[in-house]
Amino acid sequence: MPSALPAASGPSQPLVRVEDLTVRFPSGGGHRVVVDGIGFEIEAGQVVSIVGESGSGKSLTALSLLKLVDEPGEISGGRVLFDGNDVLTLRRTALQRVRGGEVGMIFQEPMRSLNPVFTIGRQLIETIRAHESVSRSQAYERSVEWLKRVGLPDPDRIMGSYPHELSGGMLQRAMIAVALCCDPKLLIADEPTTALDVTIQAQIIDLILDLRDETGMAVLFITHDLGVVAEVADVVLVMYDGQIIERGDVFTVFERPQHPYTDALLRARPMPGARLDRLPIISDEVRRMASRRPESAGVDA
Amino acid sequence: MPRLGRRGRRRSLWAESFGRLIRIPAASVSIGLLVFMLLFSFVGPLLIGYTGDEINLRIANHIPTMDHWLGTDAYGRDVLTRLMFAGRISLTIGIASMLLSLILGAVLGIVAGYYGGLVDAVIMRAADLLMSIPGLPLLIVMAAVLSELKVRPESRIYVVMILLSVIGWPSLARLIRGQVLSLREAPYMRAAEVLGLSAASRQFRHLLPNVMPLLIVVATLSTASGILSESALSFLGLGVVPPNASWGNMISAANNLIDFQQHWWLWVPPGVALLITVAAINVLGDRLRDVFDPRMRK
Amino acid sequence: MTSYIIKRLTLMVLLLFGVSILVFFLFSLMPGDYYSSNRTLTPQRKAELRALNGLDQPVLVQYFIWLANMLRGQFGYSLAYNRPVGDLLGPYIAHSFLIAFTAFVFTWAIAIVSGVIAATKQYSWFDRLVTVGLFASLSVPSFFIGLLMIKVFAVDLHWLPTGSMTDTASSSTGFAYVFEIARHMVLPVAILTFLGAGSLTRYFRTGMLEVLRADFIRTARAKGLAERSVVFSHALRNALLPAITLLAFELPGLFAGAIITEQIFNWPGVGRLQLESVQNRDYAVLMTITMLLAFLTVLGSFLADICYAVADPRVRLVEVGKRA
Amino acid sequence: MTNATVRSGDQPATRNVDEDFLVEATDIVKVFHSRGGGRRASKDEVRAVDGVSLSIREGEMFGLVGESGSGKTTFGQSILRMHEPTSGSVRFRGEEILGLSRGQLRRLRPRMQYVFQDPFSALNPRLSIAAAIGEPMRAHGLATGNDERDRVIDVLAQCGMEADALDRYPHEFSGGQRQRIVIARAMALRPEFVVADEPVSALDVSVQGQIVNLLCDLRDQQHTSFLFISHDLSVVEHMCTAVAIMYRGVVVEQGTRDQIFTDPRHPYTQELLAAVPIADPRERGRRRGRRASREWDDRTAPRAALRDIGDGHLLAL
Amino acid sequence: EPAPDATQNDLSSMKNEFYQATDPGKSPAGASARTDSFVSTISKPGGVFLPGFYDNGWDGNAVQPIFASLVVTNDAGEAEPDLAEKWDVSDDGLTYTFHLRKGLTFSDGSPLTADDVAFTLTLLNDPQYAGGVDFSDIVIAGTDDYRKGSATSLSGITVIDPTTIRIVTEKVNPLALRTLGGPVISKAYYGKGYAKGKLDYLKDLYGKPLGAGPYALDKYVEGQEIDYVANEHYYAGKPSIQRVIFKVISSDSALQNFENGDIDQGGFGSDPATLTELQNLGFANIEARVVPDYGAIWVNNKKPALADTKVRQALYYGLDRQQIVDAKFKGLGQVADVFAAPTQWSYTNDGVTQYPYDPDKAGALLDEAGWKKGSDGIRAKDGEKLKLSYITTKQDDPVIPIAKQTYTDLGIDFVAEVLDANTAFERLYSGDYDLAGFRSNGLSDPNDAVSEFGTDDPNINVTGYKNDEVTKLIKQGVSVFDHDARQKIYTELYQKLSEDPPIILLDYRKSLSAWNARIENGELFTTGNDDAAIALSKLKIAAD
Ligand SMILES: Nc1ncnc2c1ncn2[C@@H]1O[C@H](COP(=O)(O)OP(=O)(O)OP(=O)(O)O)[C@@H](O)[C@H]1O
Ligand SMILES: Nc1ncnc2c1ncn2[C@@H]1O[C@H](COP(=O)(O)OP(=O)(O)OP(=O)(O)O)[C@@H](O)[C@H]1O
Ligand SMILES: [Mg+2]
Ligand SMILES: [Mg+2]
Repeated sequence: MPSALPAASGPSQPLVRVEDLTVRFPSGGGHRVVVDGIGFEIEAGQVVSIVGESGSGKSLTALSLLKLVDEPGEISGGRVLFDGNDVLTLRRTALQRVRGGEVGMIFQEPMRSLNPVFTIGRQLIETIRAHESVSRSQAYERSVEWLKRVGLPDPDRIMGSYPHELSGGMLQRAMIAVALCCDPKLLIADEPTTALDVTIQAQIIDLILDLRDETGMAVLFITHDLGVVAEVADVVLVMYDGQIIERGDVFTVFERPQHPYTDALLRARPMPGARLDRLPIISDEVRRMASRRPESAGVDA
Repeated sequence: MPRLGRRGRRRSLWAESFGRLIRIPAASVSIGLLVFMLLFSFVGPLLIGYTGDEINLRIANHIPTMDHWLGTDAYGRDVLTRLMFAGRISLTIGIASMLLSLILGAVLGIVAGYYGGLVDAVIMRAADLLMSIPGLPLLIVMAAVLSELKVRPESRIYVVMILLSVIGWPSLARLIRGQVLSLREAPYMRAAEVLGLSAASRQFRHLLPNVMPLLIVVATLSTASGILSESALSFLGLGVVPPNASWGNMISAANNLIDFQQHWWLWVPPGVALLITVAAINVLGDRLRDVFDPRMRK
Repeated sequence: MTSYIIKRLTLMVLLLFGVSILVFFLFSLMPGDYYSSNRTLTPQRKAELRALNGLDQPVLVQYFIWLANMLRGQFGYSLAYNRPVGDLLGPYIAHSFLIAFTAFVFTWAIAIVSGVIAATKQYSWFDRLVTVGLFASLSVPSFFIGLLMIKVFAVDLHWLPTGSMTDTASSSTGFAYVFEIARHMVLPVAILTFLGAGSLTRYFRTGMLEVLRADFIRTARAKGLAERSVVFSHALRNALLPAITLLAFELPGLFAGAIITEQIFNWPGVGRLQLESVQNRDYAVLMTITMLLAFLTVLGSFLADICYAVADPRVRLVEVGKRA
Repeated sequence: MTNATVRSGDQPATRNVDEDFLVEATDIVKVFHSRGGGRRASKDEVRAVDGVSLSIREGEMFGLVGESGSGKTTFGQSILRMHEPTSGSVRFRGEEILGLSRGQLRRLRPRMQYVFQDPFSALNPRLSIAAAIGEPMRAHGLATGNDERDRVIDVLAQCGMEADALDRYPHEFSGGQRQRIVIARAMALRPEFVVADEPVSALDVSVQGQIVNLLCDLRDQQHTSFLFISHDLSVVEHMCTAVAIMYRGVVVEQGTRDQIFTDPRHPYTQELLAAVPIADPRERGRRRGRRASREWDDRTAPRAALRDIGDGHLLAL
Repeated sequence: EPAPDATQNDLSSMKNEFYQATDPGKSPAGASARTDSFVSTISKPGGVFLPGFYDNGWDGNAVQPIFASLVVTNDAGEAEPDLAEKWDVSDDGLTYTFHLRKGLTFSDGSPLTADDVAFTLTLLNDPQYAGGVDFSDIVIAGTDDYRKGSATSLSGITVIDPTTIRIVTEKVNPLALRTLGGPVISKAYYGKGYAKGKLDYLKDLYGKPLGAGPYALDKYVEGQEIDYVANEHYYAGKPSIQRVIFKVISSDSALQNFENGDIDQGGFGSDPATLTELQNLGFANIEARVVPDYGAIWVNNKKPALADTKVRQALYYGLDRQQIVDAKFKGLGQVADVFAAPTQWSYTNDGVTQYPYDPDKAGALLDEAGWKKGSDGIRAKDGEKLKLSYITTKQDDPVIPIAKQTYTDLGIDFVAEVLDANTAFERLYSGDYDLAGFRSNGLSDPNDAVSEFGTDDPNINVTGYKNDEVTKLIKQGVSVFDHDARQKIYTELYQKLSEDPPIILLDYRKSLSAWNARIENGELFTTGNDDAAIALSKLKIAAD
């Protein structure tokens, strides 16, 4: 596979370097490989966006970066170098420092990802206090500040609310606040704006880009919204069936896609104002071309 | 391409779970042990030369010999034989009373927790009422009534165990209801409602599997306590009537320091039998829980 | 919420009233009365005594007399102890509470910690050890363990006293007195803890196993929280919800006394008193203890419901019954 | 590769008051009593939906767009009586459903479906996909024990899922896969009316297209009506012939697709349309810095009533 | 006529047996450290420390050290002097005169006179009195007048001088001496505020006893122990041991408490294994004492089948009683043959019919009585099956397995039921039983063991047994006072009772008492014996 990663300007050591990452699940007597030996790099201050087919392994890739793949899944191979250290072999305390502190993570399904019996406030405050020694009230102030920054009205109410009392979009923003509140060096955002209306989406993206500009935060941005990709990404990775089938800087990928799948994907994007009879979909033929084992995708024992 | 054909076998969670269960070594060992205990109790006596009733005071409290593998008791009766006969009663009582109270408790608990409101209030206040009635006087009255009705002493234990399960459901029901109270608020329960599923299906196909883990714990614990509490009933004449034996009253017959220290064969065998049964049920329950939990699938 | 509480409290009073009727009549169905097993009394004397103590009245009359007294705060007069029940029970209940509560604290502490560890390390050696402990506590009657412990720790090793609450003819005061009682509490508390912790551990372990696989646990880890706080704060808090019910069950137990343990260790608790009162048909004592426990049972279930609503924000208390 | 044809013009969207509506929701209000933890221990009252009326015709796809937290989900759930609205009225084929008993409601259920915004929570963790989809079908006589599996495979396939999903459990899927399962579950019942709460938000554009096409087919072939809640304005524009914009618990603008997309009147609608991202990297930075100011939103002033500004174009300003 | 072939029952083993401590030096440190106190056990005291007013039998034990009586009864059932030096009974057996020792005082130093005795008896006959002392078979003259009329005192009581009191009764009763000569309480202390029909004030004094016994109450720790201190005013001199403690101990752990030195003395049941255990301790003086009672199976003579003497005899022959006794006491018991304890003065099995285990004879008797074996092996008569239920209060009652076996062989459908004590008694009193296993009360007078069979009152004679000769002899037994005359009557009575047995006598037993060898004279003391207080006053702690 051609390494289309542009040699972005800057130091030689990237912030994140993923090598040969493989994730698999036991299945039937064997295994089902859902992330298949992928590798990529993220430089400080860079926004890398992963797009791709639903179920192609984007979320698992994101989880792997923080060694968060749950049983019975396992990261069966590869390395995740963060600042030169392999996250997958870090000791527990070091790992805890990385998680939440140096790397913030926004989960795809905010409703399930927040503890139902704790208030939003408590979940924010404990995150801050886990990484910085600040007083409870300082943490409270900062939490309120963050809720405001993610565009939540009435942050005081939100602080005291339980997850089930908030709307999907509000939770998503709360989740974003949790991820950002410790000024991470890397933000892993798994579909962070799906539940937001476009005005707030724009605001969140602004926020992320501002942080990137101010602090040099790097971002791994997973999304289906090609509009958002076009807007934020420096580098785009296209995944299909556990593999990265195309990578390149955002202009190249959008304008001269190499892989037929990428091409089809771009063509399928709905355009504002275009009222089609049917929305375009990607043909089976193209899918087969993207698939790992065109004939028998699936279990390998 | 669909890998499982259209005509693929339709496997319920139950069937599939059982299939996986017997493939776990610990679980199959437990099942084996339970089967062994059943055979031991129900078939064993047919193979052994004693009836367990022969009194022979000359060999009373005798240490195990070739003739009496587990020694003899205070009347010179063969402990092994009595252990087998006792097993019939104890296993029946333990397992039957566990099932009965489990079913009652689960159904009432789920119904109360699910519907809430009046249904909940009625069931739960009834539970409070039942839990407030002191056990011992109730048993004494029961004993008097049963003997008034001329129910034969041998069958009283079964009547009593049924009655005890019937009045013993409140604690389990309350436990289950507590869980249901939060589970019923889960969006998937609302989904079940929007899908127009019947209340019974929502309660027993959707909620029940989610309270399964709790039920399994309760089942394990109540089998053991069922077997042991039978011996506590004995002194009111509600238990197994002597000279018949049960594990519980074999254990508690050795209730003094001397028997405890010097005649270990009187209480160790029934203790071990009970332990094996309880342990097997427990391990089985544990694995069953794992198997029933899709997230534990390996 | 307030209206709910008021409703429940009213119901509670009615329920206790119902319990009292039920229990009173249940007791009246028990064959025999206080005097029937006394073989030293002549029949005439028995009849005289029954009349003196109102035992010859119809049950209904007896009940209303009892109720009237109860409402005036008089619990009746113990025939066996020849004393007002109120005076009699106080110290016994206090003694029972002392060991029951101490054991309760240990039981829960041990059960929570070991349940949590057993769940986080499912099928580890620790988990298996805890499981074996459970089997032991389920399969061995308390009198066995009691006698064994006395034998080992009191008779053979002389570390601890054989029983009772204080040393014989003790006259210690102040700190020495407290220490003396504490020493006497060790064995009974250890046994109660042993008997209780096993099954309780099981509940926590199961609850934790459920919760530990939830997505929000992953979030907590992703936030970089220490494993301890992930487990003991995020997971445990959710796993503890069913424990509220268990806790409610404990409430009457704290005051009821443990009959066998108290007997073996000669602990002057209410458990033995209760058993005696049943055997003696000492109705005033029996009724008082029963009603006290009934009150605590009902109170426990009420508190549990309130706690549920407080502990689990998803549970709706007030709206119960208004569901579509 | 792509098979799209541009459809010209628009259907006439004049709303005739006399017309029969499939669903008529009038003045729906939902107030939540939040318990409020944390510092502000006061008991908050949240007016999540504050008097919303919408009517949906048979075979119509009605788009509901709005600010996050504006009460779209709450409204959608209210009209299906998934919780009791505080006040208001909902008529389904002329029948008031807020007064129905549980039994009557249950009989109505398969005809009105709901697609959850959060698919994971909406799936019972202990039911396999086959059971989750098959059981309701069986319960409503749409499948029998024998062909249940086939039926389930069919509906899954319509949503782009393969048959190997059948015996797996919800946690074993990706977010988008779960979303499709939830859609399949609702569609399997052949409902007449569906509230679809952001049904395609987690799907890649291709699968999204597939689902959207499926929904449009259902509308066209089975005359299924939809209340389509979404943030994706392109999709709404593509699918919906009528659109309502919600803001803080009320509808602020409502009209035909053309009225909303070509002639937005409410400042919020205008902000929304301006903020739609464009999938072209050359346009990046367009939205940057243009924060939603919401200056026009005077929270102290009484809120304007919705009025007709011509051709059924409703506006609250 | 007694059965000629009956072997006489040999009761030579039914004697108290003493086992000397082998190594008193092994006495546990805890015990040896107590140089001025003696610790015994008590089960469940109730805290009512006033004789005649407690209801709880254990309180009876608890008041013994505190209150001395006029007369006490010894093991053989004979009266011995305590506060009363001597006493006379008039020839008609109705008038009792007690002569008190000189210079008696209560433990607070106040004098004890005949007035106090009179006060005690008056109190016990008060119309409000609800205690357990029963005068209905004695009736002090003037009781009725006092209770129901206007009399201000009992006319039958006359204080002759401070040390002499005469009491006239209305019924002849050899047992009256025990009742009349019971514990004496102080008029000065307990009589303050006494008015006829008003006893409530006494409740305040239940916990503050004052008596003339060897010890005075020091403190009572509810549910834990009762502490006594020596009474320096005791008539026989201040007891040697300064403090006596009755510790609340359940029988389950008594042995361990003794081993550990927490108690100096206790009763340990009737198991030879316990005896061995005690002997192994080395420091224990042990006595196996014959208990003055008997175990028996009560038989409901009112049931048609059991009304037949032959059937009752058959049940006797058909039961292997030796086996039951062996199983129960393992050598510390003996098959009973007479309605008296072997230690009682009236005991004799002269001419008494013995019922050795003889299933053939039992079968023959049943055949004779018309109960023939049916095809199912169960005997029947007139279509009625011979089914006998047996009620007992003990789960481990050895009668159950043994009777089940031997009676089943005999063709009886034997069904056992275990009941709680009150239920069992209720069944007994209501006549709803066939056979019932009980023990007799502790026996002191020979009449105690037989009186119930001489009356028609179903509340007393629960067996419904009726035999005119027996009734006559029982009446005679209590109408004379002379030992020899009574002995003759009882000998004949025992013979008659054995020929037409009302119930099935099972066993006599011994029970183990052990005391730390550092306690001298420990053999004298048995908790609950009538003379326990006197015994306590004689105990000494051996100097090392
Ligand atoms: N616990 C599990 N057991 C088995 N398979 C799993 C499990 N979790 C995820 N998978 C599979 O792994 C694959 C990748 O999942 P992942 O969640 O990474 O997809 P995704 O790219 O994030 O998709 P989406 O865009 O829909 O969220 C999917 O095919 C899914 O079915
Ligand atoms: N159970 C509840 N208790 C208290 N407040 C609630 C509850 N459910 C929703 N709310 C509040 O109601 C308002 C509307 O929520 P709703 O879920 O309807 O918004 P939404 O329009 O669907 O938003 P989104 O697009 O983010 O999903 C929010 O402010 C939310 O906090
Ligand atoms: Mg994903
Ligand atoms: Mg929503």
